[in-house]
Amino acid sequence: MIRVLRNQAWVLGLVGLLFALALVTKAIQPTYSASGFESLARAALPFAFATAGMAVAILVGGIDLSVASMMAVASVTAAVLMEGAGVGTSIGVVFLVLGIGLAMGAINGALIVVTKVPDIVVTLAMLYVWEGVALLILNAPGGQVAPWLQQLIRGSVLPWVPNALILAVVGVAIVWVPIRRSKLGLAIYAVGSDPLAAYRSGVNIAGTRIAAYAICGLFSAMGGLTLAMSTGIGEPIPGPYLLAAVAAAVLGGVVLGGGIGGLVGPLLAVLILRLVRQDLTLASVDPNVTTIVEGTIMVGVVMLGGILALRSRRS
Amino acid sequence: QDYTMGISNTVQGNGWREEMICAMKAQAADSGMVESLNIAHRNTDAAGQLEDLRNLIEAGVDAIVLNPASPDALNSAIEEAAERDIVVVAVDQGVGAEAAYVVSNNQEEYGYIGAKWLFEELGGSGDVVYMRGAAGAAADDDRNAGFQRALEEHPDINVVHEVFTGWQQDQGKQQILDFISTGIPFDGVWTSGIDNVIVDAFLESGTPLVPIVGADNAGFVQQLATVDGLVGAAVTNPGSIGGAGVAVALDILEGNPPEDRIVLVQPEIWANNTEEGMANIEAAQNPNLDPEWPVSVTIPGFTTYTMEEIIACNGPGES
Amino acid sequence: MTPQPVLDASGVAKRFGAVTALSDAALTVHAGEVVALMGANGAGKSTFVKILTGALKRDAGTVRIDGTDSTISSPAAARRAGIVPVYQEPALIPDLTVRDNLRLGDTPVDPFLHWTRELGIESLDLSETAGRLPLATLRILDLARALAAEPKVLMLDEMTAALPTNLVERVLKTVRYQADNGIAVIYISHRFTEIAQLCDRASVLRDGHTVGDVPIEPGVEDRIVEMMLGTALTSSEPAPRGAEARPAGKPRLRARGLAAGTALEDVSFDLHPGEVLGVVALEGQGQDELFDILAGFRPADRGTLEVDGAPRRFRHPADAIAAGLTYVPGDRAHALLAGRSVRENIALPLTARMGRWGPIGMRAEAEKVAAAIERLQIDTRAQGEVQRLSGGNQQKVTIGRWLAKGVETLLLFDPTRGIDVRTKGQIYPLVRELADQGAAVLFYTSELEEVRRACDRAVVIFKGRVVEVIEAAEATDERLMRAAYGLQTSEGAA
Amino acid sequence: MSALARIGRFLGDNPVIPLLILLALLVGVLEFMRPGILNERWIGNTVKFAIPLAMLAACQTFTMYTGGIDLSAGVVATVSAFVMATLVPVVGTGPAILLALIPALLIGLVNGIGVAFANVHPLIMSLGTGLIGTGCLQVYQRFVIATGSEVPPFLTWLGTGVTWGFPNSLLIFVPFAALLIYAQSRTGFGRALYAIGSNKEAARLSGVRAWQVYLLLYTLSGLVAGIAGLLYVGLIRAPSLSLVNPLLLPSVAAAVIGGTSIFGGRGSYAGTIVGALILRVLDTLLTLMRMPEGMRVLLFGLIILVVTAIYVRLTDR
Ligand SMILES: Nc1ncnc2c1ncn2[C@@H]1O[C@H](COP(=O)(O)OP(=O)(O)OP(=O)(O)O)[C@@H](O)[C@H]1O
Ligand SMILES: Nc1ncnc2c1ncn2[C@@H]1O[C@H](COP(=O)(O)OP(=O)(O)OP(=O)(O)O)[C@@H](O)[C@H]1O
Ligand SMILES: [Mg+2]
Ligand SMILES: [Mg+2]
Repeated sequence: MIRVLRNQAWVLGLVGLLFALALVTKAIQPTYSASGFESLARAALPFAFATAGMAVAILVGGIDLSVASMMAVASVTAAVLMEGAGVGTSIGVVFLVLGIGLAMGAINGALIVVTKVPDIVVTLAMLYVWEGVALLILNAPGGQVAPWLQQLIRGSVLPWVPNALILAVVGVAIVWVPIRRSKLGLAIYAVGSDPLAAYRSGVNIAGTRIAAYAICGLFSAMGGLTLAMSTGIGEPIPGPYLLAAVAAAVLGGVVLGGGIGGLVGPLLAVLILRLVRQDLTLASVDPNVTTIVEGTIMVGVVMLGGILALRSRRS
Repeated sequence: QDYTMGISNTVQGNGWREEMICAMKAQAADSGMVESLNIAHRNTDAAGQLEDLRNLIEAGVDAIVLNPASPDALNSAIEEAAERDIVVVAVDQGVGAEAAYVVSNNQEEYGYIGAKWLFEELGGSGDVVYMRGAAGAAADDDRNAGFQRALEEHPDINVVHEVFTGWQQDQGKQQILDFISTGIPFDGVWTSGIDNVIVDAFLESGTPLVPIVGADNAGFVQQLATVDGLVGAAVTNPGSIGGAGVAVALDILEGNPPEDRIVLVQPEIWANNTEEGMANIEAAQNPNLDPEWPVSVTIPGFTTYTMEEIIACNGPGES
Repeated sequence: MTPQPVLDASGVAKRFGAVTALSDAALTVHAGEVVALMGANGAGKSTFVKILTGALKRDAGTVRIDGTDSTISSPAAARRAGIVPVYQEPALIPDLTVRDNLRLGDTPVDPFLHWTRELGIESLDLSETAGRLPLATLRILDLARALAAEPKVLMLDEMTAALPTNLVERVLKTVRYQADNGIAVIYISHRFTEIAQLCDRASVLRDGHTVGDVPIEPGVEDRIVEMMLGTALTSSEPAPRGAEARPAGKPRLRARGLAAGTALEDVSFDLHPGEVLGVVALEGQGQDELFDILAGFRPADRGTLEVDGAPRRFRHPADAIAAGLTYVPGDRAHALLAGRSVRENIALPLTARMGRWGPIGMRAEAEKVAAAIERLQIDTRAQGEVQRLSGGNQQKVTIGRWLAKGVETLLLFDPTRGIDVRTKGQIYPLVRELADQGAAVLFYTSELEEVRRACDRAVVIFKGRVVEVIEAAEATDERLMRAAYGLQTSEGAA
Repeated sequence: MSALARIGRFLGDNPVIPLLILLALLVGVLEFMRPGILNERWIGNTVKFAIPLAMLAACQTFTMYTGGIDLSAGVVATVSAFVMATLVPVVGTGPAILLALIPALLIGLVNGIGVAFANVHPLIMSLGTGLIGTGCLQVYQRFVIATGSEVPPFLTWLGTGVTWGFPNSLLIFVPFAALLIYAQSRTGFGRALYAIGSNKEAARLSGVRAWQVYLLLYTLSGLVAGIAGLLYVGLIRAPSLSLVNPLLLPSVAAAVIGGTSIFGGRGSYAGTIVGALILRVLDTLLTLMRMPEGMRVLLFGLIILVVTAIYVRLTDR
């Protein structure tokens, strides 16, 4: 029990923080309602997937700077192929786009394995490559996402349980839970923690890394799809998801360098960051100050966490 | 009347957009009808703007004035706003949603008249450098349509270099220096608003000046007035359109909507080799203004604030 | 007809860039046999094991398993073929729990637990993160994991180097028993006592090629050493000094009632300049905490420490260093800059502290480093990155860096781990020489004979307390072991 | 040892040389595509633009030695450039430059404090302080809209000027680079950086007090970024609120292409300088090609990948 608390202390801290922020929100905006939460969930959706993908890449001991670019490829592909298509076709397109995401990620991973170039350099290069691909598919915002898909992320099944939130949780869980439970999941953590020891324990290092990046690509494709679902169109220019994803993953307790962390923390961190944004708008804070506040909160939370961790280690 | 008004903008740290925000604030303050402005102003994409718009709706504003990141991506939020009787005015660029009013600079025309002036200046034939904005941006796409229209009308004009500056000064300067270095001659430059650094590059490298088309940014306008041997034209693209948007939004709230849902502000062209153009340039010139700020700080007929008010950049309740 | 060997390798060669690690290595093992693989530091033993287990690709040579040419290309394939190693470096994934580590390598849990108990680890929490376990435990878990895989050929690369004597005994007994039941064992160690006790035969590597194969019988040691080194070893180890010969004055280090955490209860001792004081303890009796306190890694919960008569409390290793205390840790993974050069590693303490941030005297540094390398005979063929050195040479670097600095008080925590006979024979006189020059040395050792070979006297720690102080001349293995097991309770401290 | 192996070893020991060869290759391709471009003017321009990038990349390189990164460098450079340019009309050139470096030092110091005392990962720390810096700059600019701005002639001379064919900015950069290359390997401070990045525990054991190193490192990083910003505004002559921000990603790229590891303990500033030059040459190469923008961006990525892949092959021992 104590060990569970120790290992999950960071996640529990995030839950507490989220709860505190919820109270703040209610204080700022007494009329805050389910619809506010619903729009929060919708806004969090692409970030959630981008962060999940980034977290997996970091867990395996790397980093994927091309997350936002892969999202752009996914979003333009979806929007272009769905324009004027029927329900059946659009379902097909969804799976096609997920497959493309998987493939893009696998290509990233394979290039890392084959070229032996460090992860950060390969994915930095692929950031440009995938952005270029997105621009070649669509050189200006356009296309059209199937209306039923746009509808999918709106509204709530129950009050305070928005569809978007369900989609995020189910989307991440469906991919990650079985993997986490399987040998592949263990292998991802093992490779991230100590690749040499993992190799000597019989882990297929190359395969594991390719798989992890493929998962990252899959999550990115999901992120790109939800991006297209919320805007209704495809945008070739990558949005601000790269640094946000790294920040949320690290805030969520994933350790850069690999092997430590999970996906629950990062997802909570995404909600926290979005809620901060929402609170700042609701409180009508001067826009220049909002940037300062966002930065301060990011630094402050991690500093506080760091200091608390140091304290607890000492005692 | 004490309205609360929301502002949404998705590019931060760019002089044009900063002027737009200041114009919105100045107009809101000057009108005396706005109790508070709720401004969401950051670097983000269309999805981020959707988030901001919904947050503004949640905050319960009476009207939203936005500079849309994309013409079609924001429709869902705009319709949600309309359902809650929130007035929505898009400035600078249009949006597809029926519910919104649009007060826009005509970007296609912007591209067209500048290019047309340049091509005519070259006597209908010659080699030009085409320095665009950011790839994948809607405004760039519109301007390109205008540019291409002018190009079709002048079949003997040849584009020797086409490049995206990303609307970044440093990138534009580096690119033009590269073009100059290649030694391939060209007769004119069309820019999408990254203009004064282009003139600088010619001067620094000692290359003879060619006709240059830019925007009405303070830096470039000053160069048009003062740099010896520079022939050029500034196409107006007022950032103060934001102030016009606020004025229109207030009119609608007061029950006087404009006749058309779409109000296009037509660009003007000020060439420094015509008397009329030079007069405009001299009148607009303001050496104290941030060089990135467009000099057309007001839009007659829409905005009511003074030069001092927009420079002070204070919204309602601020001083 | 001799039975077919389980494993038969010959002509094996391996190069790393400019370094030839193996040129012509050969090895044959039969079922039921324990073969010692011997060789000086850097001779190529670990490289050989890595090749035989598929962790490295060989450049040349043949390897036959049960008479057929082997195609093993990865550790996983080796495991499937029944060839299971325990490498020189711990192989559990530090961030995974022990249970997940087992799952990762498809190790069955029950046999594993059986073996850990057999090897002397009484209570093991499977949900503990591997990285939090002490080094000795990790080594035992590596072995238990290997045994649970039911190997045909077991290869142990210096797995006893970091173990205290009692655990070594268990390991030797277990391995012998397994061999008697038909497993073939390849055993690497620099400790002749273990070889004599366990092995049937020794195969000797020198500079990457196999120079011979000798049966283990009484008196064979000198021959093996000669084969390993190419020359006979002439050692002139100084005798320990008796109590009367030692300086009596003020102690350099005076520890009183030191306590920390649950392991270290109450340790007091005096350490004089010119003295080498041994510390003997079984695994986990508080010696780690004691050295951590002395080295400034953690403060003591209770007790006092005086250096040259002045009370001290260290908040950071830099404080300890400033007080003249120099620490050579047991786990070299904690001491070395793996990716940096031998030179930088040795020079690190010279350049480390604030106030030394300015220009480095490159000449003087080069001289000091070269002197340390010379003195310890560090094999610098792969000096660009310390991680490319052989295990023993890495260990020498951790010692060498403090030689370059010059010492007043030296804290050695099992410094000869994985170091070959010749170098050991040089390190003991070196320690003595430092002491003669006025240094005070505290010397924890897991090899009991080192008490006699290097120390003047030894304190024995049991359950966090000093239970006995023994003069080196009287420190027989038996007496030390009895004390270490807490069997004798004459109150200790000096 | 075969000749090939010897060459391989030589390249492995001097990793800058293969990078230089790759750079020369790229220049060769450029000259082949646009004969005559390899003239004094183009080289001068390329160097001029590479220098501020290389300075900003110094911030990344040195923080990466310790396993860190400085994502606030772009913002810091922008802040000092903007503050300087807007202060010149008010207080004059000298004081403006000094005042402009204060926020740079401050942001660097805050980064250092967070990393040293609260154990915050530098990536998050500097991302956060970058945001804070941006916000403060936005607030600041509201007060100076009407004061106008001016880039002092001295900085313009440094940034854009050329003397006997050499860009004047070399006057600053050559000593700067020499100092850094000297410092990284031949001072205690430089060694401490590698030591911390290579094995923090071992560094501590040897008496390195990491907090002191972090404080100095990040403060210096801020200062260098600030100076790079001043140089850049001298070159571009258009102070804006986002002037140097676009150089952030390239500065990271220059460092990693040059062989520095973000996980610490490995790299060299000489490699970074060549990395910056490679990026600039690539920029030119692609600017001069007529092709759809998507293709251009795509090629940019691919070439970076190919170059580093070849580089890794060549230096692999
Ligand atoms: N990856 C590598 N790169 C370069 N050289 C290496 C590498 N691995 C081993 N070597 C070199 O090969 C030689 C043999 O090393 P090996 O580890 O096999 O020695 P060893 O006999 O196990 O020594 P020890 O008793 O010290 O463990 C050494 O000189 C070592 O530096
Ligand atoms: N790394 C170290 N290991 C052991 N003792 C050390 C170490 N560093 C310093 N000492 C000892 O600690 C004491 C104080 O160190 P300090 O560096 O001030 O002395 P120093 O060697 O005279 O150097 P300097 O006067 O040049 O600073 C000295 O007696 C020194 O020998
Ligand atoms: Mg070895
Ligand atoms: Mg001194």
